[in-house]
Amino acid sequence: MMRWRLNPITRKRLQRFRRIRRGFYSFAVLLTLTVVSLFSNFLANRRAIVVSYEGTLYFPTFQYHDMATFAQQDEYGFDDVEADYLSLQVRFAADESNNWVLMPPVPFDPYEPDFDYAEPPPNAPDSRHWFGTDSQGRDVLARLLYGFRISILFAVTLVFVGQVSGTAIGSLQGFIGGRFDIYSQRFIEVWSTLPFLYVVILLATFFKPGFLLLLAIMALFEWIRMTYYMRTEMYREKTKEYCLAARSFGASRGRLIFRHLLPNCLTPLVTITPFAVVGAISALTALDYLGYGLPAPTPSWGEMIDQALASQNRDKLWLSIAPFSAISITLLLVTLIGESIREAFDPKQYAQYR
Amino acid sequence: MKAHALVEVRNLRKHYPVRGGVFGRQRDTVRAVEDVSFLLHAGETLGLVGESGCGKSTLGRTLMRLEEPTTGDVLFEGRNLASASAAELFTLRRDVQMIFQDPYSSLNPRITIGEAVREPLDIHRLGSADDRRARVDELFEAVGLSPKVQERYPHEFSGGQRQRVGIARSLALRPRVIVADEPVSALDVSVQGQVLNLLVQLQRDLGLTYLFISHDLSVVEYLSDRVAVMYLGRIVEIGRRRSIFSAPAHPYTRALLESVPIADPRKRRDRVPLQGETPSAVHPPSGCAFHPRCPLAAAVCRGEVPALESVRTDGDDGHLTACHRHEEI
Amino acid sequence: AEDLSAIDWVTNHDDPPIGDPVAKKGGTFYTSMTSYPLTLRVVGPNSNDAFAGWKRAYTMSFSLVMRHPTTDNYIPMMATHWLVQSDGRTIYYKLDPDARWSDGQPLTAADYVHTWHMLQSENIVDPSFNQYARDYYEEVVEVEPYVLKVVGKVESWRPLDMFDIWATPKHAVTLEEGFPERYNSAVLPVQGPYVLTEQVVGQYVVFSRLEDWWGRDKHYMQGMYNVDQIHIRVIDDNDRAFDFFKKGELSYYTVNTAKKWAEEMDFDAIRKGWAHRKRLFVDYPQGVYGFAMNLEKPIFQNKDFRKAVQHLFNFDEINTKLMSSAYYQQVSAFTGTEYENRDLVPYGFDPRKARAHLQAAGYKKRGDDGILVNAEGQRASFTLSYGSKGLERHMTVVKQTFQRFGVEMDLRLLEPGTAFRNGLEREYEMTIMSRTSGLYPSPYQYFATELKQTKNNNNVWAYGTAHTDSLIDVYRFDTDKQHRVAAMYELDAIIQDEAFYVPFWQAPFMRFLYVDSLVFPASFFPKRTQGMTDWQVFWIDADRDTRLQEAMAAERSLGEDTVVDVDPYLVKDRIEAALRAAAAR
Amino acid sequence: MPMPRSSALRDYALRRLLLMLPTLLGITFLVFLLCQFVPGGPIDQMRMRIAGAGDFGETGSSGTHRASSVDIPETDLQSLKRYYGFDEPILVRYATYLGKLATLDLGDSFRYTLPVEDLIISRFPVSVYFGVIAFLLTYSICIPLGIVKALRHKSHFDNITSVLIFLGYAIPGYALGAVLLGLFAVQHDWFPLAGFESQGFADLSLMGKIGDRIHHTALPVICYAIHLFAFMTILMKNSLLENMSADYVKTALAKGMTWKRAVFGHALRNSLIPIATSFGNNISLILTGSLLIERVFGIPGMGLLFFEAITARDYPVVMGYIFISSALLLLGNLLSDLCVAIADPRVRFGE
Amino acid sequence: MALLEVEDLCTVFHTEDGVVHAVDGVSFQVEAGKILGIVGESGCGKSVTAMSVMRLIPDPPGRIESGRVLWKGRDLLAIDADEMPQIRGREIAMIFQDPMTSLNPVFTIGKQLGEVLDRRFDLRGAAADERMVEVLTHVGIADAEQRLSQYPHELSGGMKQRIMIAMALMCRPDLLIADEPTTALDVTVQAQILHLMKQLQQEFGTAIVLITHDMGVVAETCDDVVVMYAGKVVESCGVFELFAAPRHPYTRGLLDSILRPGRLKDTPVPTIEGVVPSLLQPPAGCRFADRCARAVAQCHQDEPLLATVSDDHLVACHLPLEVPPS
Ligand SMILES: Nc1ncnc2c1ncn2[C@@H]1O[C@H](COP(=O)(O)OP(=O)(O)OP(=O)(O)O)[C@@H](O)[C@H]1O
Ligand SMILES: Nc1ncnc2c1ncn2[C@@H]1O[C@H](COP(=O)(O)OP(=O)(O)OP(=O)(O)O)[C@@H](O)[C@H]1O
Ligand SMILES: [Mg+2]
Ligand SMILES: [Mg+2]
Repeated sequence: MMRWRLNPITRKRLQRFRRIRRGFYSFAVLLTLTVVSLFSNFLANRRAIVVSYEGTLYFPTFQYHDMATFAQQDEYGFDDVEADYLSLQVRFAADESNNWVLMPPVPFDPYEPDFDYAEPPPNAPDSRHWFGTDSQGRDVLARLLYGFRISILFAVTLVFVGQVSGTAIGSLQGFIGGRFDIYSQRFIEVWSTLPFLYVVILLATFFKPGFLLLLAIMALFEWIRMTYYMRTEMYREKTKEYCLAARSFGASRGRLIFRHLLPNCLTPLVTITPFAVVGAISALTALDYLGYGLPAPTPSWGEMIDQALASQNRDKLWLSIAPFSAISITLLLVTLIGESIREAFDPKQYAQYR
Repeated sequence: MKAHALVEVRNLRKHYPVRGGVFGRQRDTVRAVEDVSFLLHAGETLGLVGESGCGKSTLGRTLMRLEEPTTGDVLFEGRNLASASAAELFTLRRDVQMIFQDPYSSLNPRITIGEAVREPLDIHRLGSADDRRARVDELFEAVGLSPKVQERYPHEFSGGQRQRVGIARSLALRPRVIVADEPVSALDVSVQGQVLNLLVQLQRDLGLTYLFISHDLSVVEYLSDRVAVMYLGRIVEIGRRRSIFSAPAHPYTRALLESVPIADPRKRRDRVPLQGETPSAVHPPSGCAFHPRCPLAAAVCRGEVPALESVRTDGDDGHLTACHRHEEI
Repeated sequence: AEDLSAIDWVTNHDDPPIGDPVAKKGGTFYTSMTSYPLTLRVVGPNSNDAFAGWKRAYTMSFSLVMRHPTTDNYIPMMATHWLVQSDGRTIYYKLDPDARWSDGQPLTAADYVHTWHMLQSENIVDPSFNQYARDYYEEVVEVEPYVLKVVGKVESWRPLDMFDIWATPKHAVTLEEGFPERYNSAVLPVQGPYVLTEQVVGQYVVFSRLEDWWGRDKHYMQGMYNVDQIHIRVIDDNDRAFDFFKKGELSYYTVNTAKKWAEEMDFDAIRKGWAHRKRLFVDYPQGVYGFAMNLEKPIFQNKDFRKAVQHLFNFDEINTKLMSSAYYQQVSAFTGTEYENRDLVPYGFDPRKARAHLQAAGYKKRGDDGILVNAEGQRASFTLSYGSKGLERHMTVVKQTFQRFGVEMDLRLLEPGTAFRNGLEREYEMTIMSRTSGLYPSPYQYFATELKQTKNNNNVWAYGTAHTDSLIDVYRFDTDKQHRVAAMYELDAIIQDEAFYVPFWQAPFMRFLYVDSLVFPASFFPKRTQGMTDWQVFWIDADRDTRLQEAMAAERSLGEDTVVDVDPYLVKDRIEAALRAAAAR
Repeated sequence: MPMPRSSALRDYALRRLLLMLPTLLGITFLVFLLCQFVPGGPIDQMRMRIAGAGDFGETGSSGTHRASSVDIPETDLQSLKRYYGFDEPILVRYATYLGKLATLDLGDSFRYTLPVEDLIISRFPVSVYFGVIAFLLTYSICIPLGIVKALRHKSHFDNITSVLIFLGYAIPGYALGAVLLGLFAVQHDWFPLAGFESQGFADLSLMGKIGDRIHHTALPVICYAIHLFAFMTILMKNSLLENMSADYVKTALAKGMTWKRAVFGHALRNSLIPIATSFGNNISLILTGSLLIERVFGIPGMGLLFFEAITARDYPVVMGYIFISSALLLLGNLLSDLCVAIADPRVRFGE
Repeated sequence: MALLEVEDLCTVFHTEDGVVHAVDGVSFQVEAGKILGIVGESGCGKSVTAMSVMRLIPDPPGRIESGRVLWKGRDLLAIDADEMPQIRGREIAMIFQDPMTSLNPVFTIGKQLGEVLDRRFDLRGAAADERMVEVLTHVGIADAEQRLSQYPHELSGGMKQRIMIAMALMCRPDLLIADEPTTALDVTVQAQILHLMKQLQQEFGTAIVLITHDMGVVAETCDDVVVMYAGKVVESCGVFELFAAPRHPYTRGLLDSILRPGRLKDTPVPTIEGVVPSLLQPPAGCRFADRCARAVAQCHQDEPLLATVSDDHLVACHLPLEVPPS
């Protein structure tokens, strides 16, 4: 028996969502991709996943091993530089020892340039770089993958922070109402008109830009939308009789909000969240594209689009196909999920009287 | 039945502002409850009838202090609900509880009915967890529901059953007074009877005092010891049930009684119904609010608001009416 | 009034004309710029924007005397004759009596004095010119209507360069308050051959040639200023401008990246010979361009660490892999000038030496993340702040190389203005420094000890010793060129040894595309050319134009022009020889 | 008696207009304050130009002729500050700014030394042009499409267009713009690369002019519209569907109206109300331009003006833009509320 | 021949939880000029029956599965959809249960009423206005002229219901179906409306189907009564007979539950215990069997059919009640 029971309303909605196939499959695909991307380090990395050397197992994914560890040397005779696992693999294969190397499917990380081509980068896809390399010779697939991880993590965190604070603020507005509502509405009106880009630029000059800073700045604006919905929802819900009933036996405000009102106001939260994710991913990509996003050399889709749009790269189709389809597909998936969630949570049978 | 007043409502008013104009200043007021006073004796049922929008629910809620009264007092055993502090109010709530009209919306759809009934106990921290569980079981049995259904959610029940849950919940704190705001109006006749019987039985067993709000005269007649008739925010007539139903002193009460269809085709009558509708509470007619619809309206009715006066016709104690011309009826 | 009879006027009519005397007049030249002119003024706020080049070249700021861009000799321009007094700071100029403003008014010495007043005026809201007027000029005097005396503040060994001034139409320009606004977009009488005739805000401007320009037939002006109209279109993005060129909507296009040059030049119009591409080697100093290390920051106070950084900068890899081997490494801080120490040997990419230096600097051990740490546990890590997104490509590669050898370089892209300011304020660890230069270097502003004490100056690295100061003073004030050269060579060597400046690459050439109807002299541009606006020596050949139009209409090929590199001044050979020599050492 | 509706409407509009003032005040003050903290302002930029450092790229510094020696001395700095109005305390300056604003004087651009109004006026028509066309296009396609989709709910047509619409929703407009440009303007010479009109626009015949405009407008407008497009179509469809199943449609049918008349005569009007709600918001968004699309297509519109102003720290333009755009936004909201109020007699103006 | 004959009407709703058999084999007849009452508990299928007759079942989720609706001999369910507008609003008019949402909120009363006149009588302009004022006054609306330019939300519920009635009246239909026209209204207003309907029947000879759950209303207004329970007709007869001698236990229970004047709370109200069965999976046999004190095994197995027990008195019960001695 499950200890934590889902409310039947919620359960029904989830079942309904499962039945809407395009949404459910999109969700499954996106979830898989997200989970997979969390393991990007094992999927696309120039560090090996496992090395078995002289009877010892090494897991270099998160650990720096120098060449000395594996009796390697680079062309300068250095053995304290990072081990070159690809050539290690070749060596082990050749010397028929018991040593072996397990490389990730994509043996490149998103940073290291690969200049081993006669032609200068970007180089077209081949068996070495399945999606080709970008204009710095970096593996496009690896960048795409890590870019996806960053986009999704960024969007999800941002939306989470935004939705939670938006819900809290909007709920309070709706619940307390009166003066508080009026003044906070004014404030929100003012705040929402602030030019977002401007604040990004401003704060980036004072703080070292990075994932968290960008997240913080965007979160300053992300909460606003949710307050609109929560506010109206609360206004409506708080006049319902069950709320009145709770008050009639002395329920505290906290109890009213958290136990009674919020669970009944969550439909907008759930239905809007996917679209907020779409917005967050687009915004991050656009910022990266404009050059105000995550600092180089962070793998990001916006940066990839920027590269693809450069005139000298226009004929290098792999540079544009990868990020364009990645972003379009991701956004399409999220949009489909969002549509389906909306349908599941707010089912409307559109009757016709024909 | 001679009882002292358990609840005394004195000059209760509830006005809602209507805003408008360029600066959103208050332009008008809805006088939802206007200068209402009455006594509620221990163990009795006071029926409150009146047409839609006349302020019955507002009166109930204001009395419960679910709405802040504009002016007036509500004394419960001498303690004033209308001006009680938050802490006082909290304790007072144990004595005065409410049953709501709509069995569908008065239960939180996301909370099992067991939890719903236990919630007042949790809030007031009455007894241990086991005590509370036992009490909830007891309550379920008291309202004729199997304690086994506690794990279910409101939507799994019929309207009548839900209303029982609502009643069980309002009994949880062992209140002395229950304000019942149209508890059976949303129910079918066949179910309505079940709930009414339950209310009667509970009153008998627990010595409850009811303020029973309804627009259905037959229900009020069945249940009440005394009846108050409201019209446009004011009580226009109040008295013992028998004298109200047999000898209504206010033309509005009469019209109401006349209008009720009688479930017997043999008693068909061709009535000329009361004309017009309840006027707006924002702009009530001058004088007696009923005068535009009143067949007996005279000049004085247009000019002066009639006060509640004792009806002396049959010497019944406490039968009051607010009509300038009640003596002529 | 001074007695001028004693003056032994100097002039020079012996050098060849700058342009090609066979050039024909006529036609419209279409080109682009990235932003719409901020102002038409030549002084005051924003007067130094991208449009300034056009303004100076075509309309205003014609110098009194100029250096012949190929021979480097002084030649007359607004002044027909001149004389430098022996004090090295007083110069007499005899103005050309033919000179006219475009409104017909004569151009006299008073107009120069007016400029001097203008430069001094606070109302122009241009501190740099105010300062320039203060620092450079003692006085500017109208001796006679056509004789001007300019007295510089200090003695100079090149007074004609230093104490040059241009004319401002006195009859049209007043200097009271509100100057910047009043003249912001006022079309004033000009001394040059073109007047601005059309401007559509945000979209384009058109210059039209004055048919009866007073200077038209002067010896040195032959073959210059040929096209009737110059149509400058605002195209904010260089890549887009390239597309416009490909579509035949521009006459001329400057190719600014090696990648484009290497990869995108094979388009239809080139193949069909409707347009041509040229890489013209020219000889103009490159300025300061490279990594600057802030000597105030602990990490760069260690000279060995700085040298390690020098050795880890893999110029060749970047050049070959990212820039199609288009550039040459700079070594000197004064590259391209006479004072460049050509004996310097570049550090060159050498991990072994880098490692030795890192060890010497105390960075001996690799940390868990592979970055070196010293005994105190400090990581070999610093932040590079830079202001150009265009360089991101290169810097990410540099970063990876550094990382491989245990040095972490964090990248921080800032906005150009912020990056620049942080540089001046020395609020950075490492930055990318980029400054233009004149024909002569100005070591004082970069390396004077005096400037170390204050911020907000070009001594961004906070370098300077008593010895280098003395070397700088020799350069500034010694009239003996030998001494100056020797001092500067020493300074150059010291700077290299101190290793706080990692010079980048030099591009001693112009890469451009032009349509077939545009004709250039045999050597294209003069030797001392920085940009297309410098010398208006091209012309439009009407016959070629018709031919081109017909060919384009008929999709007919005119035959591809396969000559791409032109090196009339043998610059390429010189540089490559020098590099070979350095490599040999 | 309740107030007559028209005067209630007027009062409401007036009240909302008055309420805009404190909001605008708040916005301008906030932005004004922000402007104080951003480094890289006009003085910094002047220094940068003086030092001959430009936006440098691969080949180093973009050539400027005059590279002067050291930095600006303190006294000159003061006069510069005075010129740019940085010498007074912020509140005083804000008050001055407001004073000027009251006379609709937005100040002078630092960069262009032109009145900000002029700059905005020069850019606004461009944004308005694209915006209005995109707007009209969106509405003129979305409404009929939404109607058809609603009438043929769950048909193949409906499903296929839905997929297309979601795809359109998912593709960022600027990215699409770049692809379209690459395909149709660079690879194939079907559309012009950028700009507003061809070089010889003035010499074209009227038809030629119109053709030229359409030619220049088509691609950007598609990108402007695409995102909105999905949103509006779905909105229209759902709202019509909802109204088609409303009780009053049943009443209309019971009255003996044909289904078509019931839908077009009754349901449609109601379903346009939410469209009207979105109207104001959309209109201000579109009129103030979309930076990214303007950037991709090189359209000299408001979005680009703002972006340039931000990067160039041209505070007066930033302030002016924000003032105008937020005023437009607020007006737009008011407008849509009024539209709704006119379209929907139920709306009351109590709160 | 009866004016309207409904035969074996079945209407279902396809919901997420399954198929709701809202109306399951309902048959009844309406005689010209008579008032037929349909009573039953909430959710027993009264409205769906009425809407099926009008062919106004919301689809999805609803669907008329089978049955015939013979209107003057023609099966309305079989005719072309395009022909329905000829019948609706001309021959059969309907007043819906909820007057609040049944009027289009964005059009004035005048416009919505005018549409009827326009369609039905080609009447427009001043003539139409005149007619509308006349009808409105007739249904007891004061200041009729003013009301024409008002919007639905400006009117009270009773007023709106009267507008709906006026609309139906203007059609001069042969049959008026009124779906709980008074439920949302106060007793005083209810009395007005019922009065009006009777007048209508008397003046124009309009047949009326009056749907209600209030036995008082039935007793006061109707000629014949159909009692429905859980999607089925359980009893159908004349109103006097129904009140005097109900034959179905459910009807009996219903009548007993009515609070009659003078009943005191000392005596409990007779009630029908139990709840209405779910229409998703209606029980086999008699649907009332679970709540019926008289139920025997057969009741739980065989479905009782509607059968004549006496003149015009039909009951669906295996063990109908005896006629009490009068
Ligand atoms: N929150 C409120 N704001 C403004 N007016 C209100 C508010 N609540 C009630 N009213 C008005 O007060 C009057 C009385 O309302 P109330 O709900 O008390 O009537 P009621 O007698 O309970 O009616 P019903 O039988 O319909 O429940 C009505 O005119 C109503 O519109
Ligand atoms: N649109 C619908 N979707 C799903 N089920 C419906 C719908 N309309 C009606 N039903 C179902 O059909 C059954 C009969 O409904 P109907 O409205 O006819 O009841 P009713 O007798 O009119 O009740 P009331 O007295 O409450 O109006 C109900 O059980 C209801 O759940
Ligand atoms: Mg009420
Ligand atoms: Mg119904």
